[in-house]
Amino acid sequence: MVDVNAWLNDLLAGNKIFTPATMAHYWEGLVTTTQLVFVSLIIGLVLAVPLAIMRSSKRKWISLPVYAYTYVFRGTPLLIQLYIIYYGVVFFDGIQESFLWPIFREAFYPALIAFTLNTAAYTTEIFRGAIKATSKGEIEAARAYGMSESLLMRRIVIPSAFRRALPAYGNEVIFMLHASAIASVVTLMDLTGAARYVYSRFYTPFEPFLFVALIYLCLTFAILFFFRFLEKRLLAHLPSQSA
Amino acid sequence: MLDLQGYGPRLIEGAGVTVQLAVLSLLLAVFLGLLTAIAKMSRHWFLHRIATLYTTVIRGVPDLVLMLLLFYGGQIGVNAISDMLYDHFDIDIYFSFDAFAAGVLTIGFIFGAYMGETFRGAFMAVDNGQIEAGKAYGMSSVLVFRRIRFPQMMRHALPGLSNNWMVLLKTTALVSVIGLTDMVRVAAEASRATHEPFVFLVPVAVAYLLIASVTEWIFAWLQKRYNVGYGE
Amino acid sequence: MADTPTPLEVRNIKKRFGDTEVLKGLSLQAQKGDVITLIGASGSGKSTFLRCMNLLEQPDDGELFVHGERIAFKYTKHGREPQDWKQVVRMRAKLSMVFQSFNLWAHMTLLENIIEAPVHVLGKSKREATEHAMSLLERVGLTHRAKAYPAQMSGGQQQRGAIARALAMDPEVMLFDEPTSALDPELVGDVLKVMRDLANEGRTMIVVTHEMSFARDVSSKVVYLHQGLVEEAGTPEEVLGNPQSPRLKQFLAPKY
Amino acid sequence: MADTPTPLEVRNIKKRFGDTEVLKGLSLQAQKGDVITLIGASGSGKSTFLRCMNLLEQPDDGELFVHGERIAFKYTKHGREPQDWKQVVRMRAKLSMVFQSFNLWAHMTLLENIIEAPVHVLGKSKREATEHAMSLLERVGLTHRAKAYPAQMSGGQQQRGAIARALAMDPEVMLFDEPTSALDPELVGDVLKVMRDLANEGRTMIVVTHEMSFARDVSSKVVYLHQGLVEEAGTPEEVLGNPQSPRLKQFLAPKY
Amino acid sequence: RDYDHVRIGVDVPYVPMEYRTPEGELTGFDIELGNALCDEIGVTCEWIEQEWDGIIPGLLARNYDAVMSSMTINDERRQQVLFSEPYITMPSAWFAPASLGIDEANEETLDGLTIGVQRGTLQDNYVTDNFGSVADISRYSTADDMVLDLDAERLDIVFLDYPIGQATLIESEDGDYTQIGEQITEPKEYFGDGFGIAFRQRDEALAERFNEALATLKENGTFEEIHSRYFGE
Ligand SMILES: Nc1ncnc2c1ncn2[C@@H]1O[C@H](COP(=O)(O)OP(=O)(O)OP(=O)(O)O)[C@@H](O)[C@H]1O
Ligand SMILES: Nc1ncnc2c1ncn2[C@@H]1O[C@H](COP(=O)(O)OP(=O)(O)OP(=O)(O)O)[C@@H](O)[C@H]1O
Ligand SMILES: [Mg+2]
Ligand SMILES: [Mg+2]
Repeated sequence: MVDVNAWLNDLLAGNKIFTPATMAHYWEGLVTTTQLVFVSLIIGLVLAVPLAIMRSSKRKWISLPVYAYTYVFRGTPLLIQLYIIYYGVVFFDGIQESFLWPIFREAFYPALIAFTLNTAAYTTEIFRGAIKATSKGEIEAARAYGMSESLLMRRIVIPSAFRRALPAYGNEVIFMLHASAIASVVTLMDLTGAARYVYSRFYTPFEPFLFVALIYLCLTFAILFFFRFLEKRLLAHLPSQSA
Repeated sequence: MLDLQGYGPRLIEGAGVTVQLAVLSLLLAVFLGLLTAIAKMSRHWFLHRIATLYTTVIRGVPDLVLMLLLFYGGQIGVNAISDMLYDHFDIDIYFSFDAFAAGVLTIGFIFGAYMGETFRGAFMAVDNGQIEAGKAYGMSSVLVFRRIRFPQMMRHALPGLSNNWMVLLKTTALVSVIGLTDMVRVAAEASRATHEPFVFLVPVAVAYLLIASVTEWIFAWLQKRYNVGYGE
Repeated sequence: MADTPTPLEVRNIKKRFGDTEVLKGLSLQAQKGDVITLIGASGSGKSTFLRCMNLLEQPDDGELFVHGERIAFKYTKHGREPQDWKQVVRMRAKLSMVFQSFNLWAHMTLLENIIEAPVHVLGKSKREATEHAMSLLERVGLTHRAKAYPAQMSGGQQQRGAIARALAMDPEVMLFDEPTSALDPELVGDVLKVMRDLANEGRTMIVVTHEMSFARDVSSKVVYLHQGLVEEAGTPEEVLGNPQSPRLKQFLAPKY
Repeated sequence: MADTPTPLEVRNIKKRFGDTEVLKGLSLQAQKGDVITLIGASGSGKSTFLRCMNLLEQPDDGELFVHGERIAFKYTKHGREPQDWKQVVRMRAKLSMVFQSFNLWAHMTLLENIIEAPVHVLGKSKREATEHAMSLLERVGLTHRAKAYPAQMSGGQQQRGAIARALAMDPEVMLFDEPTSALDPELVGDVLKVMRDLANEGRTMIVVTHEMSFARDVSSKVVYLHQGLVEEAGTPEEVLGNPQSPRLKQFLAPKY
Repeated sequence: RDYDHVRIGVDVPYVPMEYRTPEGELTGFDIELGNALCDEIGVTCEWIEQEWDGIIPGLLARNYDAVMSSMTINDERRQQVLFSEPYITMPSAWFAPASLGIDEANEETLDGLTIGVQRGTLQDNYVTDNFGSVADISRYSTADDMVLDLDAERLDIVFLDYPIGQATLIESEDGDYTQIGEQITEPKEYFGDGFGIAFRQRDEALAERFNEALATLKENGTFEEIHSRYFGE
């Protein structure tokens, strides 16, 4: 163990990105980024499915509120949303005494809420587009074979919309990974936060930012690769789509 | 109310910075995007590689990180050159990017990559039959590009263009990290000073929605124009 | 067979889209084993008439009887609507439609397409439905394509698959809307052969088609629509062999 | 007419896509006034052959003469290519093609479509081109649609517009690739009538078609392709009236 | 290189050293002293705002020619930039809500607390190295963000430049804050030699002109006058 440490110290002597201390920061950053992105994407996805169905409804009073929600969250910068949720909640009287406070106290959860609401809005619109694009003929065929509207939704519209939404959703996942970089403005030590820390401590901008840029690039490729794989499995049957 | 505890005028100034920054970056991005798309479609392997590298790297890294990297790194790079000239040749050239120009360059450079993909997709969406018809009537490839591919491409590109614009507009919120005083920065500063974030952040959010709505309307109009002749 | 109720009867169906009345009062009775072909120029209302029969389009007036059961309508602010959508769903299950553009569900294999409605609408067990489906696939010559997705099949294969899907519902009446007009000329033959087999075994069918030779050889009755009205109807010999109305004569004349 | 050069001659054209040889050596000579129809099953290579004639597809072997002028080829790492693209552009202007899917330029009105190539390729003045275009539109019966965009026209109108566009180039030879097979049956007649008129006035035409009656009535020569080779060729009476090869017999037999 | 126009980078706000009035006018101790120095040297000054995170790279990148923004002189920074003589010495101090109930900051009392510091400052380095293992450290890009989070009870205690804490916490109306323990100026490896004006390494001549001007202002009482306006006696 001592040997390894000595060897590592030797190897890393004289550079400022790869000291054991900064590596710990980068690692922490990677964990935070991954958690934040992963958890918000999953909750966002779960929220988006019913929202997209509501958004596609012909009844105005169902679709309009969802539209308002997606409009606001897609129309304003995530940074503003994050500021408002992080600093803003405190101004609800009594929040510090409520059971919610442990959630809002940590920077992680306000950030998680902002990211989740944001990605849910985008995902909702992606799904809505996919639902709208369902072939009219396929819907008619389902009706002609006696399917009720809810059965039609469950068996035909949603499954085919899901598959069609996959490429766009893959993009959204990547966007979310990138958007998560702003978490560092509310004290979260995500990957970018780690780079900013190392950089403001040693005043060397190139190395830490280049290093985390590489990590982000790797993560992006991993996501791309994963979605390629999914598409291959799930979209094999669709007529080839234009990029 | 519009006074906003004395910060009103500065917020409006900040909004002006946001809009100018966004529009100029858009122009640069469209220009770079067209170049990239053309390079990517060319048979020339070198152009193709360069363009692919550009779009892949830029789209693989968060805007914020790129901005920090390009802004600080880029300037230190430029600086090294001018220092070298000064030290060795006694040539004193003074490269000074002001923050605004740097902001436009950075955002334009980032979104050029996204635009490149949008334009490429749009070029590919042009029905091959339309191009073949051009060739079949003896048009040279330049003429085909100018008269058929480009005008038809624009129609396919507009939705993507409008999307990219929305993202770009929101990305300008990040420029405060490179020292530009856009409306988000003014709002953040004001909320720190007054300890009342809502009073400033909500109006800024509304301002973004407003800009987004107006431009969305403009894009819808453009789309209608370019859709002339395409039925619905 | 004496007292089986008429599989499908429609009386005085009217339909307008906006200002134009597309169907101006059409009636038709399909007895068990009938093969009725609807012919007519483009825009004469053939598809609309067929779609009114299983209520994919709501007729503004007229009555519908499926297997002797009368479909009840009510008037709402959106116009005339079926009183009981459950009844419509039940009745649609008895009238299987085959579309011009096949409309197989793209995200399911052919086999899944065929068992989908029997399992989820009729409530059959998956095993039973699959067995039935395989026998139908054999009939239309597609056993080897059971696991294929629609996009991987030729147009002719898709249409034969769509016919198998319709058959899987054990329908009283099969409705066909130009089942071959989206196919390459080379693929038309296979589909027509399957349809002819169905006719020969006594299926009740209503077919909108441009294939005059099919109408002549296979159908028991030909109906010529013109501007939303029946202009002539009768046996193929009468209607096609000895047309009376000048418009039908012109319609049947060679194209140039 | 004694010494006018042959408008189009191709010799021993070969073409492969990947592993499969699609054209295995085809020759054809179109004299002034010839109407040659190419028939054959789907996949026999008709379209590919036609597209090789104006080099939308590069033949791997064989020679091309347009108006007596030989097209020169060279070999590059991408395969065989025309030596001089300027020559190709010049030669294409003499061979106007009418496509199955019309391919009118969607962002231009019909009139703009027609004057586009005369103005930008042949360098005619806009006024002159417009005058000529209007006379052509009258011929195909579309004067009233000059200002319409393709998407606002029916298929038959689009195809007649496309023919006018081809005529505007004053071509030596007109190439048609299944000009009616994307049309609704009702609209086929109009287009065939225009084509028959062109044939009657002595235009040189090469037509890929499935309309046997057109081939029989209008063409001076019928060529039956099978798997990339000419299986039979001759006058319509010889080829269609008295087919020799069993495959052609089968091809001409009714579909079911 | 000779300057007749000097651009100075500054991170705003950092009350009372540099901040804006609501009307947008830039003021503060650094600003007034800087302007006086420029007058003395006979150059025009331009203030350029820059967030703390990028303030040294901005200098190196020539976005401005000097930094006068409450920057403590220490060895890490000396490797990157050239400092003037220190113009003021500023101790650091711990501040916390009175309710926190500790009267000294050490490893035991800080155990499990959340400490706020400004990212990349000497306070950050000090806290990270000494208490990083027992306490949570939240890093902010400005001091005022910290105050917001103290108000919000997200932070238990902050470690700041002493006058900043005085101005923004002790003298503010909205909370009941106290200073914890003494002002801290040792060890020197963290707390350095006071605030200095930073220049690019090669601009020795410019630094020298500022040093001379500073000496003059100290002699003629101008420095004293500005100092007392912001810090009393
Ligand atoms: N949903 C609709 N809204 C408005 N008009 C319609 C609609 N559906 C059909 N029509 C009109 O009704 C008329 C009859 O259409 P229909 O599709 O029934 O004709 P068709 O005989 O099937 O023609 P085709 O042979 O071209 O399929 C046409 O004029 C058509 O334009
Ligand atoms: N670009 C291509 N790449 C690969 N194969 C091709 C290509 N174009 C045509 N083919 C193949 O070449 C063969 C001949 O095609 P072609 O389109 O010439 O036939 P065709 O006689 O025109 O048929 P159809 O009547 O269906 O139009 C077919 O097997 C086709 O799959
Ligand atoms: Mg129809
Ligand atoms: Mg073909």
